[in-house]
Amino acid sequence: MDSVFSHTIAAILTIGIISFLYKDNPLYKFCESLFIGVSAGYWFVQQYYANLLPKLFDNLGITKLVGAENAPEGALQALFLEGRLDDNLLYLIAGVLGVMMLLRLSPKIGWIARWPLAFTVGSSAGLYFITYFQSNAMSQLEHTILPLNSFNNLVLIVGTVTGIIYFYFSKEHKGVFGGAAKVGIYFLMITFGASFGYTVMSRMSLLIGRIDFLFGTWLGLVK
Amino acid sequence: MKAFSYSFTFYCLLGLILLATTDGLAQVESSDSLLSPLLPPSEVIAEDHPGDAGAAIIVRWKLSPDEDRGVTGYEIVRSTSPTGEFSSIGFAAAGSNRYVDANTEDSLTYYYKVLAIDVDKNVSESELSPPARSSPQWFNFHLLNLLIIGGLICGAVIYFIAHAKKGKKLFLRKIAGLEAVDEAIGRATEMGRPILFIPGILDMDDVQTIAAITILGRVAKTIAQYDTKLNVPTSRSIVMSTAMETVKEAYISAGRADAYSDDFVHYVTDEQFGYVAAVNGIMVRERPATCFYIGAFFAESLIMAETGNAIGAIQIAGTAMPAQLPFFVAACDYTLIGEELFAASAYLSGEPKQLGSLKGQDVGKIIAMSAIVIGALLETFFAISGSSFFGSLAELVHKLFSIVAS
Amino acid sequence: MRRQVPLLLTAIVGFVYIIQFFVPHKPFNIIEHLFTDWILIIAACAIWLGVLNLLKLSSEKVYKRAKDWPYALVIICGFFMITVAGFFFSGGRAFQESGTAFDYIYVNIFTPLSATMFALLAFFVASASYRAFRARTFEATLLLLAGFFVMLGRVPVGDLMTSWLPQGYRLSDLAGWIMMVPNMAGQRAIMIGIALGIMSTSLRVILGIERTITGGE
Amino acid sequence: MKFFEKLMSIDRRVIFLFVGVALIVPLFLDIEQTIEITPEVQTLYDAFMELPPGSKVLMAFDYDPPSAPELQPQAITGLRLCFDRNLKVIIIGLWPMGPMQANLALETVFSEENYFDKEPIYGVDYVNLGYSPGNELVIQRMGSSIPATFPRDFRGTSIEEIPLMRGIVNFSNFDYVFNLSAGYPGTVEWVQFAVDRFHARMGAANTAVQAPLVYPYIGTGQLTGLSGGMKGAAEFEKLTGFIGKGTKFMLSQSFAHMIVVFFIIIGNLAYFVTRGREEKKTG
Repeated sequence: MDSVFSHTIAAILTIGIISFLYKDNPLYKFCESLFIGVSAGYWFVQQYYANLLPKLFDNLGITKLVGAENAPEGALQALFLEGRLDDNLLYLIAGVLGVMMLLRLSPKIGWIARWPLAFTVGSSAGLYFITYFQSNAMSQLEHTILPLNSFNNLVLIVGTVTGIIYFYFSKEHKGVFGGAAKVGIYFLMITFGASFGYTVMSRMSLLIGRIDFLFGTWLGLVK
Repeated sequence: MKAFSYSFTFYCLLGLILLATTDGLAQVESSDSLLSPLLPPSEVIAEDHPGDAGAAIIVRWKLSPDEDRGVTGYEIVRSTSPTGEFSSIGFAAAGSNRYVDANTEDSLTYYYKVLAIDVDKNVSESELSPPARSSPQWFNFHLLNLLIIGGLICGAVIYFIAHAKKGKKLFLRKIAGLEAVDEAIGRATEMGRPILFIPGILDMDDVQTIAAITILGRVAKTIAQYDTKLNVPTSRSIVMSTAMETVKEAYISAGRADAYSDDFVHYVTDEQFGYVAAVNGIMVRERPATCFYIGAFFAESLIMAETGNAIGAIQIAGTAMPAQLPFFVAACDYTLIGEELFAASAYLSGEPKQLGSLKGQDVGKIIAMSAIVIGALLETFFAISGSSFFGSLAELVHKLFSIVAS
Repeated sequence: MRRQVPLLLTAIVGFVYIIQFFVPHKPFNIIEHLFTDWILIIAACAIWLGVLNLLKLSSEKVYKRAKDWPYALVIICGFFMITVAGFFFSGGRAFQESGTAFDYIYVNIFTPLSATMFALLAFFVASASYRAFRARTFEATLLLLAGFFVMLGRVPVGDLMTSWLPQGYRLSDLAGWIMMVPNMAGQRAIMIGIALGIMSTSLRVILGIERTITGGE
Repeated sequence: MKFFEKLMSIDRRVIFLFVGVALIVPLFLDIEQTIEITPEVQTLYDAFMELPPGSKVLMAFDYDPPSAPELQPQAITGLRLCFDRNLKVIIIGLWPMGPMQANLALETVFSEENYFDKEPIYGVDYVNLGYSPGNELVIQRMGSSIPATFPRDFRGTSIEEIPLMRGIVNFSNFDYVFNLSAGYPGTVEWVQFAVDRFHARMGAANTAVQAPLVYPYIGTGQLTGLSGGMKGAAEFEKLTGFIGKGTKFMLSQSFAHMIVVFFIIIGNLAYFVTRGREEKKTG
């Protein structure tokens, strides 16, 4: 009985979302709002248990401090009970940054939220600088250095080089250079067409899963 | 004793010939491993693993000569004294001649032995390795080529920024999507409909989102000059907070602080498809005249772009997600492709310093193109002539761009 | 304080990140792990901002009886339903295990909604290809042909149609070639461009030239 | 000619309707399809059939619900084939949702009428060791010690208390590895580590998107067989004789695919016809 009930809920929600294809309607609006509320709550709970609790509260020992059972010893216990500076004490900085972020709610000192923001932006700039340089630029380059002894290699090298020329900003796309950039666009178009065509089939299988749920799991019409 | 072993070998050989002339190839192997003892790996060397933070020793050895005759793998054992008790630390598969012991203490000296093991669980032990100690290094020399090339590109960017500061005029080609921004904003104003700006679905720790918010700042500055409503739903809290701040600054600097409202930017949900459901709802209900999709997108790209298309909005997209570009190109009016997304904020700012950095990027492209062309030519000469001179030059180019760490 | 500190912080953190890549020695070896954790903690705190914003806008709608206010009420109810279930009725840290109230909502409400939203792509992919795959210009024709051949080459019909050709020259082989050669070339150009764009953007941010986000105009 | 002009600006809901019908109707049809068996699925099936009863098969479930339509039928067929042939199954997952998909597949297998010699018993004939984080590093760790990598099963039982796991140390104790993969980590990593380093014998089922990436491994013999996408699922079902959803789904998918191709063709047709007319008007 229970599974019939829960399957029926899931089925109504499934139909509600699909109904958007025809036009906006109250059932879709209901599903949309429920989805927003539930998913915002889902990530809210997730963030607490996946990040705040283990990374901040456990590492610092706040969980233990508030008297939770089976909680691990943290950096605060190490500092005050054993007089030892634990590496995890560094997480205190993260806690401070987190609180600064929340201070944005205060109109007076809301500007301090820029500090944790600057930290986030700075570290992602540094991280992306390195990772994209390494795995996008360098490794792609190295794999394109091939002997021109086959038609395929020739196409690959011409395509890559003209494609890069298309992205060149500081020279007008005229003459030979413009012609090369044009060839680059042609390669990009083939790329877009091919990857589009490539995904069509897998997108269809997503829907098959939902249809199977409606007609098979829920209604039991498809065995 | 000697006579015995000679005759033993003789019989073995005889047996082998007999077996080989019949059909029992598999039997050859087993009888072979039965008769001659398994030979151990040799020349075991242990040394500090280079370019790391310490706590790792790399062990190398020469494969057992019996490698092809049923060796299934190697067991690595270590001890802190040459005469002490050796304990197993791990296995390496047959055919491999190195093992990284990533669990050492820098203060201790270690000795290693490598044991070959065969199908029948016979074990044969190598000689002792010389003593080894792990230590941390201040530079990872495997990454020297990255430092050099990265340094070159950075240097070019910084040089052209400084160059542009002096007021040198720079030519920049047109980007169709950016030329259309003003027109798109103007159209929304004429029609009296809002403008929708979607800054992608990733958080501020993605550079695409950083670029998206920067572009939002520039676009908002233009929008502020008209009385058009801006709607920025976000899927991350930090993005919401940053976007609010940025839009506010834009309105203030455009002298329209009065027209700004905190409701322009709002949070929806972190969930990818929940966010799309909401954006779709906003589109069909508010009917924005212009939609911007700028930032990092995944599968939701097409759901939004198709809905936007159905309501007849002008759509300008920009992303560096290669898998989503085809969908934006197919469904939107203008698409900033990959690098164009990152160039867009510099273009829109119009500041010489920012534009200078684009010229620096182009130097990176010249490096990339010449590396491909020169490397390919060297490879070709090598393939045609077989000359080791070209071969080693080509290998050098490969090494220069290789990222394979130890 | 307001403008300078964030700019300085961005620069320092950015440089430290780049240095740690090349320098394996202490203390740089722990930085990547540590900073990643810190960002996660900041984001976990920040979600309060977003959630409060969502609840504020929704309750304002309900309070003012604005258009479609009942749906705003659904948002609020949905949010509290799953958070109360997650924090108080699902056994603390084990909240995601099957059989908990949180898991029940996840399986029966969250999953069908997100899976169906994802599945809408099947329809949109069809309508988008109807419009986009038209031989309007030479470029559009290339897009069309590449897409068309790859699509056909991936279903048995494609090979059936070309079964008169020798093996190795059928539609699936053509599709494979398009994917492996011209498509790969285009992808590489895009990826190399993106890498340069990201490097330059990162550098502008770290050097404080692009300060829209960190320091205002 | 009016007809073509209308076609040009067709309401997209018409297209939606066609796609929906193309996907739904085949599920109710009992069309006898001629499914030609490709060599890579045949060799996959043969590899299972060559295993003597009692052999141990490691099944790695590396996918999540969105890829389930393509991979679940293959998982079900694989499990059914193993139980039918009295092979022992050890399940793991490199994706968090993988082991849950495995449980769903087991449920399906047991809920239907089977003609197994004996009902498979948990812990004796099959076991689910659950998910372990670490991507390809998990495979590497398994190469040196499986009990250390998976100390407990999905239910929290210590591995020492599970009869089936007794004596299993590393890949040499498995007779076959069957990987169901939808991306990273997946078949590529399994080949690189389990096959190349630890010499496991392995076959795989992949999503249609993923399959071309692993095709090269069949030529070299690193993979003994591969079943890709819905089509692979249908072939695998045909070979084993357990006709399940893969066959039905495959029909649906082909229909929808053909509808898209059909619309592209008439779209272009309409475009050329109407363009031709416009040119005449101006000229």
